[in-house]
Amino acid sequence: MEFNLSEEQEALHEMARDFLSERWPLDRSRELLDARPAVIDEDVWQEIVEMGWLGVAASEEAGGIGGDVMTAAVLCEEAGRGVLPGPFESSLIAAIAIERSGDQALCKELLPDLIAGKTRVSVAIEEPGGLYGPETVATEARETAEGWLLSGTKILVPEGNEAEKLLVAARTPNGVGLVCVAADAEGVTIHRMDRMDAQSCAEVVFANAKIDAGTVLGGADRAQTLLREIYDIWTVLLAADLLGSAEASLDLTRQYASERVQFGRPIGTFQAVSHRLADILVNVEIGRSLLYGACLALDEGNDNAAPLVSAAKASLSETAVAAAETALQIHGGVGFSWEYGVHLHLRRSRCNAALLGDADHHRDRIAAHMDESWVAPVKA
Amino acid sequence: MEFNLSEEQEALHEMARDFLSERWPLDRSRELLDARPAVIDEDVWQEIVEMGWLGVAASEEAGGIGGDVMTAAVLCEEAGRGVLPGPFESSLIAAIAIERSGDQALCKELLPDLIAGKTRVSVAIEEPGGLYGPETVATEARETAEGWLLSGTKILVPEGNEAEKLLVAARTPNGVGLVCVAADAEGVTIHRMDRMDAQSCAEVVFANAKIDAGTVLGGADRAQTLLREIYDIWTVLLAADLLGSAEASLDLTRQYASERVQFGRPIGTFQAVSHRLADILVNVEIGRSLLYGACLALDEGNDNAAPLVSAAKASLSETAVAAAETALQIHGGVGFSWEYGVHLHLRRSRCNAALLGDADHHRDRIAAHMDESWVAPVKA
Amino acid sequence: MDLNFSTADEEYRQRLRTWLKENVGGGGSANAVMKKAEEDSGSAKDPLAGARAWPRKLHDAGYVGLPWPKEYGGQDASFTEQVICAEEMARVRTPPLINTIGLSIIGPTLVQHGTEEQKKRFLPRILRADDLWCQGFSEPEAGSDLASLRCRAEIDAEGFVVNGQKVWTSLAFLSDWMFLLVRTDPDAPKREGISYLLLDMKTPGVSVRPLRNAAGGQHFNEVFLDDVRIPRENLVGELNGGWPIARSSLDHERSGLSGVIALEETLGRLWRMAGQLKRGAKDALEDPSTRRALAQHWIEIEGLRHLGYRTLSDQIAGKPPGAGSSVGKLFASELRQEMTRTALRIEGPLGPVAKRSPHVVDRGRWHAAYFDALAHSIGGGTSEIMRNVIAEKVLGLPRSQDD
Amino acid sequence: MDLNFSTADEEYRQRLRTWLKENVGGGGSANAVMKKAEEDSGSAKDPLAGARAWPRKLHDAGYVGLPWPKEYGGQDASFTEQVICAEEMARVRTPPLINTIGLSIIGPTLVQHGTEEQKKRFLPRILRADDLWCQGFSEPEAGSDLASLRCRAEIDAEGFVVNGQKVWTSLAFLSDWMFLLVRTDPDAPKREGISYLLLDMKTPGVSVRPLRNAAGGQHFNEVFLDDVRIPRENLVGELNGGWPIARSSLDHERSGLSGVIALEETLGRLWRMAGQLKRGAKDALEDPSTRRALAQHWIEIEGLRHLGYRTLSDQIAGKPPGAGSSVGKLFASELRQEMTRTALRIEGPLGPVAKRSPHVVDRGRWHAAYFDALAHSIGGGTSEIMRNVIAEKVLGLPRSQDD
Repeated sequence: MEFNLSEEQEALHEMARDFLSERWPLDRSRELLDARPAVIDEDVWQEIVEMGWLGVAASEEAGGIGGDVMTAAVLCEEAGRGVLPGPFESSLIAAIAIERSGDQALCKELLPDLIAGKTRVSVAIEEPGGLYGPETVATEARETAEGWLLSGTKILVPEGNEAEKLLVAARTPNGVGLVCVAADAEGVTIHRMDRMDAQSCAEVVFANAKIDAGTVLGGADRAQTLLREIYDIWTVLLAADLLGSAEASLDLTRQYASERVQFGRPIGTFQAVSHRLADILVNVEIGRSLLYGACLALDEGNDNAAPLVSAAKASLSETAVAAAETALQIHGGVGFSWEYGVHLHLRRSRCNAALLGDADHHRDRIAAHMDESWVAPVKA
Repeated sequence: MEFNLSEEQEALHEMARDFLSERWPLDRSRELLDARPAVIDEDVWQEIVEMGWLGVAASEEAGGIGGDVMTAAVLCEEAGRGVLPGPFESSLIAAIAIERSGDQALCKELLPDLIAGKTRVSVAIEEPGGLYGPETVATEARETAEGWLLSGTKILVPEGNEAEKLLVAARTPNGVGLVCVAADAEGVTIHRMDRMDAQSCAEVVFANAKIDAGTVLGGADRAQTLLREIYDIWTVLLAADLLGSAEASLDLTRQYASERVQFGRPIGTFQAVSHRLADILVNVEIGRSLLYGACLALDEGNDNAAPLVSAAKASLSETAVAAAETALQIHGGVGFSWEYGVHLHLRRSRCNAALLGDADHHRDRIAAHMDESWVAPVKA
Repeated sequence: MDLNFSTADEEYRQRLRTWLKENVGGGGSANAVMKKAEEDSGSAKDPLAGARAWPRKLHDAGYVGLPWPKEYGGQDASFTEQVICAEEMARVRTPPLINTIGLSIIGPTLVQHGTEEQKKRFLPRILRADDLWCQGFSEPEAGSDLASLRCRAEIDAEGFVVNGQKVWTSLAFLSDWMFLLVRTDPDAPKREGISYLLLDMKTPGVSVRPLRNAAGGQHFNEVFLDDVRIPRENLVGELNGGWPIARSSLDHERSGLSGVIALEETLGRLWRMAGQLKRGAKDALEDPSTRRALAQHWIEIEGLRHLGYRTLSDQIAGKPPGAGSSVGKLFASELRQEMTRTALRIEGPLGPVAKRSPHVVDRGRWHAAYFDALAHSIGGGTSEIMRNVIAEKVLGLPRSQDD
Repeated sequence: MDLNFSTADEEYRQRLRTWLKENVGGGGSANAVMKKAEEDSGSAKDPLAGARAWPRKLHDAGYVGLPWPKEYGGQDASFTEQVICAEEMARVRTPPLINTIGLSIIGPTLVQHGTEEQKKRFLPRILRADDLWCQGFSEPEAGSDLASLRCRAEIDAEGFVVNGQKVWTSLAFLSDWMFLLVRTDPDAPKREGISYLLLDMKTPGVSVRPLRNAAGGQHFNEVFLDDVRIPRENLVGELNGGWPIARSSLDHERSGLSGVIALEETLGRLWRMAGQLKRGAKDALEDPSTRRALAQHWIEIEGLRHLGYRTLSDQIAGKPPGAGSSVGKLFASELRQEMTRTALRIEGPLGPVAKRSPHVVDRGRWHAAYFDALAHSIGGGTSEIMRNVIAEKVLGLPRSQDD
């Protein structure tokens, strides 16, 4: 029985943390807040590509490392801790989607270039309708004489402006699934958006846009399951990012509270400070446990994975925001200065908390799961 | 502009507090927890009657003092602080209902005896259907050849076992209103209930029970308004009781925290203690302000009274329970001993918080008010 | 209990309403109002002319400096008149006053503690926004623990020579004067060696460096003081007697009632936003949790309003101010935060969208409001310090040895 | 990561399940199980015979004292076997063990710190419930601040003479033995003059007075010690070395996983209750706030379960126990409270109804559960003390001088 990171994962964890703290100091992220939307430095991006991070969860044949969701989560946690801008996470999700589609053509044509940083692919799921989740998708793909055509609007598409291909969640005759569209296809209009944390994203409008491969990823049989999987994996990777952010906020504050002296002693000796931090530590540990549980369930193909994914997202969304707000509060005036990095974590965690479903959405999803399948007291 | 207690009310306040702390020490209430249901000592009851508390809000012609809702609230606050058992509060409500009905016969026949402690009258509103509020009443009064007959079930009727007459909320051909029934009338069955805080109450089942005066209080015109008024007044008096309870919990804890020494200093110097008490003090002050606002609105016949009543009830329900839970927690082992009185306030405030609508019910009622009449930004 | 204003008070309110209608109007933007004030005044050249013209216009009409003595340009107004004035101005959303710090902090402090010369010299210029002021209290090592400040002054025949640094100084860049605390007796216990001084910002040795805040704006400054000379006559109160004056400075706050009206307006916006934002076929307001959250804010705002009435009523009756002020400040600051959190919750999926992006909600106002509200619980005494004060001063709990 | 148990572990689980099925059954009440155990044992006369027979039966089958050495009657079981045992017993809800304090606190302490004679003398009798134990730590002036205890022992040739008072002593009335802390060096710093002793409750000078608790039950006692003689051989560890042993006593807790199953069962009850209680035509479960509150509890329980897996996994890998234990304890105790609050919220209008009244919900079990849960955050270290420990030991924040 083992329920923690493997040695390889631990090593990756450390390596990623060291890399980012050296090559991507908080100062860079803060500077990018002014250069809206944030675009990562090309040289750092190349190093990330070369380390193989984009293929961390892709098979070795496809040029990947062959890790599982848990391994991908390790990197996303560090991306959160280090406030790393895109397109790392969106590329990672795109690679996972393509590989899991089992579409040989796509895997051969697109995946190696994606992992090698030569082609940028993003994933478009959220819509302006105010709802979360694949079952609410309104964008529609129809078969016509000219092939498959796509219509609808997506918002908050990560790096939608920089992507060359888009994997788009759409309602198709084979159920809801992902279709692949070239960003420069006719009928595709892209408007730049950005987020509170300056991450680049876009509104993408499809007006009878032609679908690339002419079909839905995974084929009729698997399309819907695949989208569900991608939704869950993306959600859990957001949770991992939130965990990294929460820990970074806690670390900054723990350090500040140990050093900052007021009333003749370090402020960390006041219970108004120390007990708040203790409560955050507790929630961080609970959130990390849920994250591991959700990753493990996804990697094992456990039926129970979906509610655990929701649990991790709900829990860490609230914990990361609370950790960042507390950090700001305890840092006092210093925390509110632009130069100090605390607000970067507040911005990032606020965004990630809302993406792919806020805490209430995921609680509702768990309640629906309880309705369906939760038979209460387990008997021998 | 005056928005606090008048001098007369202040004097009554002090007088009531002195009386109860002398004649009704916490020990008596604790003893009554074993003598379920709690029945007040006859001699103390007689003194309360002689001081005219039952008629504090009744006119002088009826043998009352002629005070308003605010004055009644002053006494209920002290009843809460002193953990005074019934039938003080139920008698007070009954007297207010009878007087406000304008029913001359009833006022002449019943009110002086009620105020003089000769006849016990209680009020039956809540039903087992799980809903709160007069609009949800299922008990029904029908006119038949034999007169008006009442059918339905009431629960948690305060001192239902000891009352000689009951004012019962019922659906009538003239809308929902109060009807008066003799407790020993045919078709009335009374089962003893009691509450977590050992207050006496009853389930009362009416099976074609004959209505006393043969009509609805206040007549067809006023019946529904009267019931609404009584509901609001009772709610606000529960809020007053909760305020007294919250303050008593806070006082006990403030005193204990000032004296109890751990780790070489009074525990009240630890922020884990002092900040929790500061937060409760803040909520007590907010709750008191809302209570005064609601009483004033009721006494002035303000249209806006209902949401303010709900605000006071919602706010003080949560504050009183939090104050009692905090008191228990901060008192540590001592608080959990039977001999110490903190748990009496926890029991009483838990009961009063649920009666006539919990905090969520009252928030829903406020939201409905906002739907209807709340035009947001006031312009000049 | 009686919540009515007197007839004279109601007449005062009517006159004010009429004046405001003419000079602010129903929906005039702050810029338009200030522009009109500037045109009416005919002033020019000064880049702040528009911003100064508006408080001058108000002053000419008799609606600033209400509680101050007439001899220094004040109105000697009654307490209820002050309340009415605060309420009515909040109601029509008058533009902010550029001389707020002067009007609400140093002005009242000088009225109470200033010498006759100081009052004559400074008060009229504060009222007419001729002088703008900033506050020099916080230092890098003295935030919550204000009394541990290190900025020090040597005393010689002509006055003080000040060296040190101040931080989080709002508007220092625009200000003509600063009131500040300096340590004048390093050997005394820390609260007993502090003096309260007035500094002309054009004095040699003063340098100001802007600090950017977390929301991206530039409200704060650092101020460096390098052998800065302050004449003796600019001492407020006694030498080494600055601490209690500074405490009372911090207490000079506007009546809480105008804050209530601002919160009520925010709630109105929230309610409308929730009624408009879609969740599929429904709107956000159909979620019972959202309805309850907004109803809870309604409750809290009413609580604050009625707490204000109680405080006011006590003040009119000449009773000592009760727990109202510190309680109201703490509660309002937490409520304001909670309301912006509710706003982000209602925005839901659109919460991350930044201003100027397609689909942004309310032009991104809630992001800014959120940062502001978080900052508010730090500026002017953190919520933690407020709880300490309530625990000790209101509840009478024993004071811990360390503050 | 790998969450699977080994084949041997799974076989162990199967054997245990079979045994439990035969000896506990699916829905047998605690009384029935104990009654059966008593009949099987054939013992009689002792009023506690039934209560003792059950742990003896478990012991005969090899399911108590799992981690203890075989030579003292233990099982030398592996860590995963302990986990499986805790899980399976919680799953079928085995009756409580009358010798829990012995099994979970003093037993492990003696295994670790006892002399060879102490182990031989006491451990087998604890396992078979021949001796029942109580804990003498708290005193009237030493609650959270345990180290300030005053109960003192004079030392002479034969051993100790103890005078003082203990309080909140659970089950002292039934107990044969008490382990207690006494001050043996009044001049040493407060944590350094404390010794850890074992006291035969039949010793002259011991008197027990029951205390009633807030919920009305009688779990607590006061114990008065008046010139009580304790022989030298009943000292555990070094003279004046009792403090660290007491700290480790408090850490001997069952695996958190059995607690998780109890919480899960409670959530199941809540869910069913909410589905049954009517709000007019609807049931309480149709209120989205109620659904979210229950879903939140589901999340928290899963969090606690997976935290337990992580702790377990680290322990199996031989890593030092991380933050898991104190974190889990604090979280579980708050969660348990919050769940009973949710229960009272779901009861709604029927919340006040006391047991044995018409319309009472679930026979009033939630009132009792509520009081229990509140008490739980005080017994065995308040939540405040737990937060101090986490802040200092886990977060490494500087320690305040005063504890």
